[in-house]
Amino acid sequence: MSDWFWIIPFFPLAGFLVLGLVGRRLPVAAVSLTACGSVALSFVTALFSWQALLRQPDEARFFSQRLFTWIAAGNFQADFSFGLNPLSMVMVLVITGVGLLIHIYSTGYMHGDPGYPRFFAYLNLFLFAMLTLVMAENYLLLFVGWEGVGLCSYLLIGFWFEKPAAASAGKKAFLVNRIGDAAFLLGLFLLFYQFGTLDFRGIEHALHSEPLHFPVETGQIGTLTLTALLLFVGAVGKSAQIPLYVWLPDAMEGPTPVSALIHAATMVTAGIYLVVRSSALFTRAPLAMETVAVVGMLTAVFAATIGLVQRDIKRVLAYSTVSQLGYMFAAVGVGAFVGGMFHLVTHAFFKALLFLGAGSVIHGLHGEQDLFHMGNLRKQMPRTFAVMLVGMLAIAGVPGLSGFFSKDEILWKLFSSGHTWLWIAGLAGAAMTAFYTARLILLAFGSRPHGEEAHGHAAHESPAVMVVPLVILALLSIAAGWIGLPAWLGTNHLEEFLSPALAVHAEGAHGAGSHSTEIAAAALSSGIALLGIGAALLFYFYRRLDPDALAGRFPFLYRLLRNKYWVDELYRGVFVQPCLWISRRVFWLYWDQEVIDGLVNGTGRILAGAGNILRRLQSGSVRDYAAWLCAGALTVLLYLLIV
Amino acid sequence: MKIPYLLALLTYLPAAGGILVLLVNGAQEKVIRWFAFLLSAAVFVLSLLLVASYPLPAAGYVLEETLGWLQVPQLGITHHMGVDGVNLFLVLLTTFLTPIAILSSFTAVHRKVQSYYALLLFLETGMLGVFLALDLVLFYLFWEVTLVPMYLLIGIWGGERRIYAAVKFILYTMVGSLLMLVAILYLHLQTGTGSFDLLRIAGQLSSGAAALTRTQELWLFLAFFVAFAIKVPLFPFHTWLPDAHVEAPTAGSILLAGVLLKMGAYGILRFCLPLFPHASTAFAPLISLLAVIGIIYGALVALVQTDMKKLIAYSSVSHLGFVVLGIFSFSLQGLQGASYQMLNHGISTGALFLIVGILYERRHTRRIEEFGGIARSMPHYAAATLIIALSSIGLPGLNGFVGEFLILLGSFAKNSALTAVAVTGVFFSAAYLLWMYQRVYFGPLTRDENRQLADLDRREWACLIPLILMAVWMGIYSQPFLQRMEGASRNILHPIQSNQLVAREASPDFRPAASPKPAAGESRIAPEPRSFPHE
Amino acid sequence: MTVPIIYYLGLSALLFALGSVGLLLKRNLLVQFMCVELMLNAANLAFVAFSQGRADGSVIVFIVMAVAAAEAGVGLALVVVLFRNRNSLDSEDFRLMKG
Amino acid sequence: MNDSILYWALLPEILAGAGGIFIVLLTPFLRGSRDRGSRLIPGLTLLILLGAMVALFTVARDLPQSPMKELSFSGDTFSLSFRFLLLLICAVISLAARPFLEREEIFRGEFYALLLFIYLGMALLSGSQDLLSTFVGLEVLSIGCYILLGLKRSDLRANEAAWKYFLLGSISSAFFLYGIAMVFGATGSTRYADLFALMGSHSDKQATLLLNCGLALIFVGLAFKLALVPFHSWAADVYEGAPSLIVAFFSTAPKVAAMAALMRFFNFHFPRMHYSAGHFAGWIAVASMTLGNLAAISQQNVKRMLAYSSIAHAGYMILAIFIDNETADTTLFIYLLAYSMMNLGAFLILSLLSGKGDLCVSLHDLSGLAERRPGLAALLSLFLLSLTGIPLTGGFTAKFYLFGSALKNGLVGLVIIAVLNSAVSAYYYLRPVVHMYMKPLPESPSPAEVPPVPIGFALAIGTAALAILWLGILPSFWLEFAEKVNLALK
Repeated sequence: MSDWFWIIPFFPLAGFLVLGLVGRRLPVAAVSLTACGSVALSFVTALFSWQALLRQPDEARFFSQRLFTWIAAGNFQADFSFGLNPLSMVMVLVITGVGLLIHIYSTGYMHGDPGYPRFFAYLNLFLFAMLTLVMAENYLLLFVGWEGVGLCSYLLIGFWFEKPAAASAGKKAFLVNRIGDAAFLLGLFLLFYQFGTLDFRGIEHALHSEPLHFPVETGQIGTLTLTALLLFVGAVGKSAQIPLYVWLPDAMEGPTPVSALIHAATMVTAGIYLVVRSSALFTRAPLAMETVAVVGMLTAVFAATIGLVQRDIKRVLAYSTVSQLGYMFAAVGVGAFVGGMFHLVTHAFFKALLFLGAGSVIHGLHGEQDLFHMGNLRKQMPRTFAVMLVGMLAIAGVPGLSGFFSKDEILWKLFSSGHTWLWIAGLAGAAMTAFYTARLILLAFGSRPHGEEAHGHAAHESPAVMVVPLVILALLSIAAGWIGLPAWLGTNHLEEFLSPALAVHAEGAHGAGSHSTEIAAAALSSGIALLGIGAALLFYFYRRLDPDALAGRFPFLYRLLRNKYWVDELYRGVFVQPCLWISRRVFWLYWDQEVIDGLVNGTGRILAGAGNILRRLQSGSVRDYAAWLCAGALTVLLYLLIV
Repeated sequence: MKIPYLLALLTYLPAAGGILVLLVNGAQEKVIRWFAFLLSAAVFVLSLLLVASYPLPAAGYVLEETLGWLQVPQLGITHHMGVDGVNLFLVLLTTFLTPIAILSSFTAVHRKVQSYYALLLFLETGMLGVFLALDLVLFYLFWEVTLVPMYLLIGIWGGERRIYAAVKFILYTMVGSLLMLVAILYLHLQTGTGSFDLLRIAGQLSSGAAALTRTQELWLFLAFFVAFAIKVPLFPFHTWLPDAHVEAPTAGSILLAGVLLKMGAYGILRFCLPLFPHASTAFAPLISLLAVIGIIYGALVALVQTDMKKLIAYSSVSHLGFVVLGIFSFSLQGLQGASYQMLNHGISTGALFLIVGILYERRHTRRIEEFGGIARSMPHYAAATLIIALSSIGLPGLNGFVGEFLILLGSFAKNSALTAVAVTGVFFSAAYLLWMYQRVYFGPLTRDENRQLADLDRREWACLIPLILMAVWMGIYSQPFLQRMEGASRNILHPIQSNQLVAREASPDFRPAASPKPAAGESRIAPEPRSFPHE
Repeated sequence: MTVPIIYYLGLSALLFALGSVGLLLKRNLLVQFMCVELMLNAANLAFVAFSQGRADGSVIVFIVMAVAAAEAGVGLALVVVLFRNRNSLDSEDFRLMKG
Repeated sequence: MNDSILYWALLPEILAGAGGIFIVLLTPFLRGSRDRGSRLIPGLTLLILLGAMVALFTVARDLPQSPMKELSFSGDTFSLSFRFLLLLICAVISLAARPFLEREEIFRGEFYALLLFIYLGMALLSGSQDLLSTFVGLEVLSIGCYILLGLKRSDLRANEAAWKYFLLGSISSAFFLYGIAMVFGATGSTRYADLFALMGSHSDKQATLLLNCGLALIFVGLAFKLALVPFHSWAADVYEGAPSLIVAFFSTAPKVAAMAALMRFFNFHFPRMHYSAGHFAGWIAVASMTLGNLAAISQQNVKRMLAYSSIAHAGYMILAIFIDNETADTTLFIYLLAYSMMNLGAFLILSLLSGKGDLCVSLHDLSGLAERRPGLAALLSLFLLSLTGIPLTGGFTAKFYLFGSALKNGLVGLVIIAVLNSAVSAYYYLRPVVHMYMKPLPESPSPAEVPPVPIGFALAIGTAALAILWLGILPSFWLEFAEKVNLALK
């Protein structure tokens, strides 16, 4: 298997080619089979590879396979080479596993859509790109996957391209990501000129073996810090952090399985993966690490506040995703790489679950997405309700479920590494997370107040092909936490598995702190989570508190949150519109057409005008001509006499 | 297989075909266009022999020939042609695009068919001659000769403002090239070889047997460069391009964007750098700045265009800015990237013009606002467009990325701040193309006339598929191209680098390679000294 | 006694200038024609002056006279044609072409 | 020097002169154009011209290659090449003349005789080494031209053109003559060789002054024939008014002859004039190019446009006269060859297109010509492109050679101005092309139907086109030919 592991991405690629080229002519069943089958093959191969990897001794846990040289010029070389190490293995498993479930789910969800084969073609292409991203052996190939997933995101968000909002959201996603990509590219250049290569292992090797050349840049902004920051900007774009998060909520225009797969479980975590993969670099740039942590936590809280008041079920989840990604960044920012990855994994399960559940709701309600138009779904969609409840409890951090362990580890690492403020913010964010997810469940599935007419009555439960993946994801949401138990409860298998890939550099972040403090902190965070749920219950279940009254008390705050801090409007007003205006008025109409073309045409006009003046000298009268002749002769004479 | 006088045969075969086309009975339209197409296809096959016979690794000219009876010994003009890594693929690009351009005209052109195809074939001869000529005057001859067919193509088969565009095109480019002619003559006299042979003149200059004063070199460089810069077109010499493109017929646009613009960049590579290394170095900062302005400027102006062809035309300004930036980075990566980007631009922009042409044939408008939602009525067409647009955007895995990446990588070492600005071009190129794509292809089908649009037919597929395949191939497996370009690029850089060596050694901040390169299949050439970029 | 050459030359220059000024001022075709003849003869006078005592100069003068006569023939013929066509001898009537 | 060789050298001219006289004597016995005898005249003329050409090359073998400075007429290779060019032009004209003359209803045998006489004058001009014979040559040429111009008696415009040219030409002859007188006064001789010898020995300030004035006026006389600024004023009106075929002759042959005379006088014999005169010629060149090109830009009448263009071309050519190196005469010959062929071609086609009385010669009349007469349109385009100096045409070779020679002489600034002028000229040369190819046929008034091309015209235009292409694509032959001329100098 160690020779053949590189084939993992190529199953979905084959699926894409088949579906993309002849998908329209295939029967639906064949399309579904191709789509799911290719992913299943990938997943199985990934499982075998995992086993093969586990059989290796710790220090030799990597596979690598160079397929061919992609670009080589002078001393630069980038290969098409795939590799697996524990870190990418985890990602591959998550991607293929969750991907498989979502493919299966989609066969139900997208049933009857005229673009059915196209959808699966894109989805397969996405998996290929995502697997390329995580299995790449160098930054440039990673960038191929990085852009590839962006492309698929674009295509899938705009899947229903006839909806102007969808088309526009897809474009927005692509463009906002491109801003990050530009920085990413610059980061790559810096990497190349420092290390002479873009291979992960080459760079890691250099960082380890030449500590004098590449010291830890404490208290200064050196080149390593700059590089790390540029890479991080790329990650910010892909993982929807402040200030580039704006595309993710809009991305909800895509079909819901897309939101689950791309905009929750896999693609958006690519940024985290990048930072963790570059951990050797980041640990040498403390300032960059701090930036990562602060941006991450800011985003976590910021997005959570917006999530509190959203009405669209998918938007709530979208802001939640932004927020949870923020947590992951905060974790890796303080050096808790394992913690970040842990949350990434658990988040992949429960957020996919929540999205798919939401999709099931939307599917059941024939496209209704407004929470306030829902209600009473508990009865019509009991299984959906059950699994979404699991997902909600997991994300809220109720003890015992996966979200609890992973979030708790992050909060603990924040605390133990001395980032007290970040820790407090994290707690606040956790409370809000619990609140808005509980709110979502209660609004959608709970009973309606004031006898409001809800759409619930028309709902129906989704078919088994959609429910089964939900159940599996629910089980995973419950159990996935157990791979990373905190020290006071058991063994952190994930850390053990990952540490060869992260090597030693994560150690520095392991702060002091006894088991008792750790338990206390865990208790505090679970208490906070329960508090959030409780508040939601008070608002939306027991109706002891009136959310409208609260909004009325703080009208500005409410409007601020409702309108998402007017960030989109700000960007539009400050960047987009002026840019268009300048391009049109100043560059095109003024500079190009007035100045340059004016010069060009003006030269012509001046010459023609001069010609016309000269023409007028030609009066037609022979006497004038004679005068010219004589004057000319005189001039010649004078010139020869004088000079 | 060895064919005597292969290069001359390649060059003149299309023209001979063009004359034949003029001689047949004009009423036989079908015969004419198939003849033109098959002939140009045959030329393409013939040109593949160049690659087949290309040894690896090769540094110099792998194929050189002189044609005795076409020379003018009295003036020192030789009919010297040659192929090396720099022009090999440009020749192939020409022979590759010409059949496609011809094929694309089958249904678009029904007026004066004879002259049309004859002119296209003459144009091919001119373009091939420009790329192959190794004699300054021969180069100039072909350079000027390409003007006339293109001028007529725009002027006769063009759109409404075709006359203005055609006249602007020819005058703009002629002002530049006439000054180049003076420079060619002057250089010839100064070097005193009695010959216009590029290799002899360059040899004289580099061996020190003939020397130019600094002033002379600067002026000569400028005279050459302005001619090339207009052709490229480099900001601010670019305003002829949008007009010419908008008015030109589809095939004209394909060849104009695909090949003719490359002639400028190629000229810089082939003449400016080797002949005037000092002046090139002296002007490099200014030119790089203009290139970067062009990148951003072209992209921004493209963003607000309402005519699709104009949008693509301005995008060419942006893309070619990358090429110039790469060339003036004086690094191997930059140079190879620029050479590569020329091919990419030829393929992707040529294809974009083809695509617009296909739509124009159906709707007779190119205004973006006239469309919307045509991905519904023409799904295949939309898919093909998307791939090409992505290639133009520079999506990794497609051809555009490889070139842009290498260019930026190369130029980053020389001027990281400027490169950082140039990198934003990556964002803007996505912005204008995707926005256009959104407005034309996405959204609801609002207009009735767009509802019934026919999707691609077989002939149109036949035009597009080769381009798409090339875009993918060159994006994934660039080695066959880059390997062949490397030796020649090194040769071009040699005089410049020996000129810069002094400055480079003075730089104290020099870090050695940190890690050994991973084992590679090909024999790599010893790494060049790497210096850390200075901010 | 010989008249100093400078007098001849002065006269010749005067005649030449007179001819050219006449050309500029006079509108009558015939007068214009005569002015030209004047200029030619002024030149001839200069020749005569310069060829004082030299045979070949005088020969030249005869040749020039022959040539001038030929020219006069053509010129007068042209005047006749112009007059026939336009019934005018005013040179300002012949300004069909200009610019 | 053996006298017999001298006469031998004049064999072509003797042939032409005898032929001319024969035709003159023949015509009274013929009854107008209907007469069979008069139909023979064009063929006879052509035969004479070809015979002269053969004679020219036959005698060439026995001639010394250097100028025979002591003679008034030197049949050296320099004059030989120019006489060849003159004969070529005359032959082309005589080919096309009959259909033209018949169309205009002015067919007379005297036309051909005049052609031969004018050739005589021009040949004299090209080889003359004595101011007197130069003057005679010039006058023979001029008087012949006056008659040619006045040939179309009924056309008022042609009359006006003839009168203008006659009057101004006479003035310039007067200047020329006065110049000769002054030179004669200063040196006591009219022979170039003597002048040259005397100039070196002169320390007399007055004489030098006189000499300089004389030279200046001689220059004026020749510059008038070349229509150099400021002696250009006749050109536009005459070109416009005269019948196209006459203009075709008129814009080429006399210029060739006058250029040859200028070359011989100023370049061969007065190289020391170079400095100040060269400077002055520079100004004149710049003025001619610029005025010619600028004034041509907005012309609607194609003939008039070409008139200004020929002023500009004279400006380029004058550079060659003042090139102080061994390529000067080669350059001049190549340029004149190209210039006369493309001008001949352009005017001949215009003559065909413009119909009887030369009425349709505006740009508008050319609109859509490519639809009606693709062949004529293509040929006219060829000539216009050649005038522009687009490669693969003779115009390019000529300009290339000229600019190269001028640069060799260090005239960088002048060459740059010339080149920029060429760019400007491209604009107006392309305008007829635009009209022919890019504009639709005018709806009303419907354009005059162009009759089928008479064979004579076809041959004449074909000759010109062939020469242009030959010179443009494979110039070696002509360069070699012209460089043999070169030996005459050294």
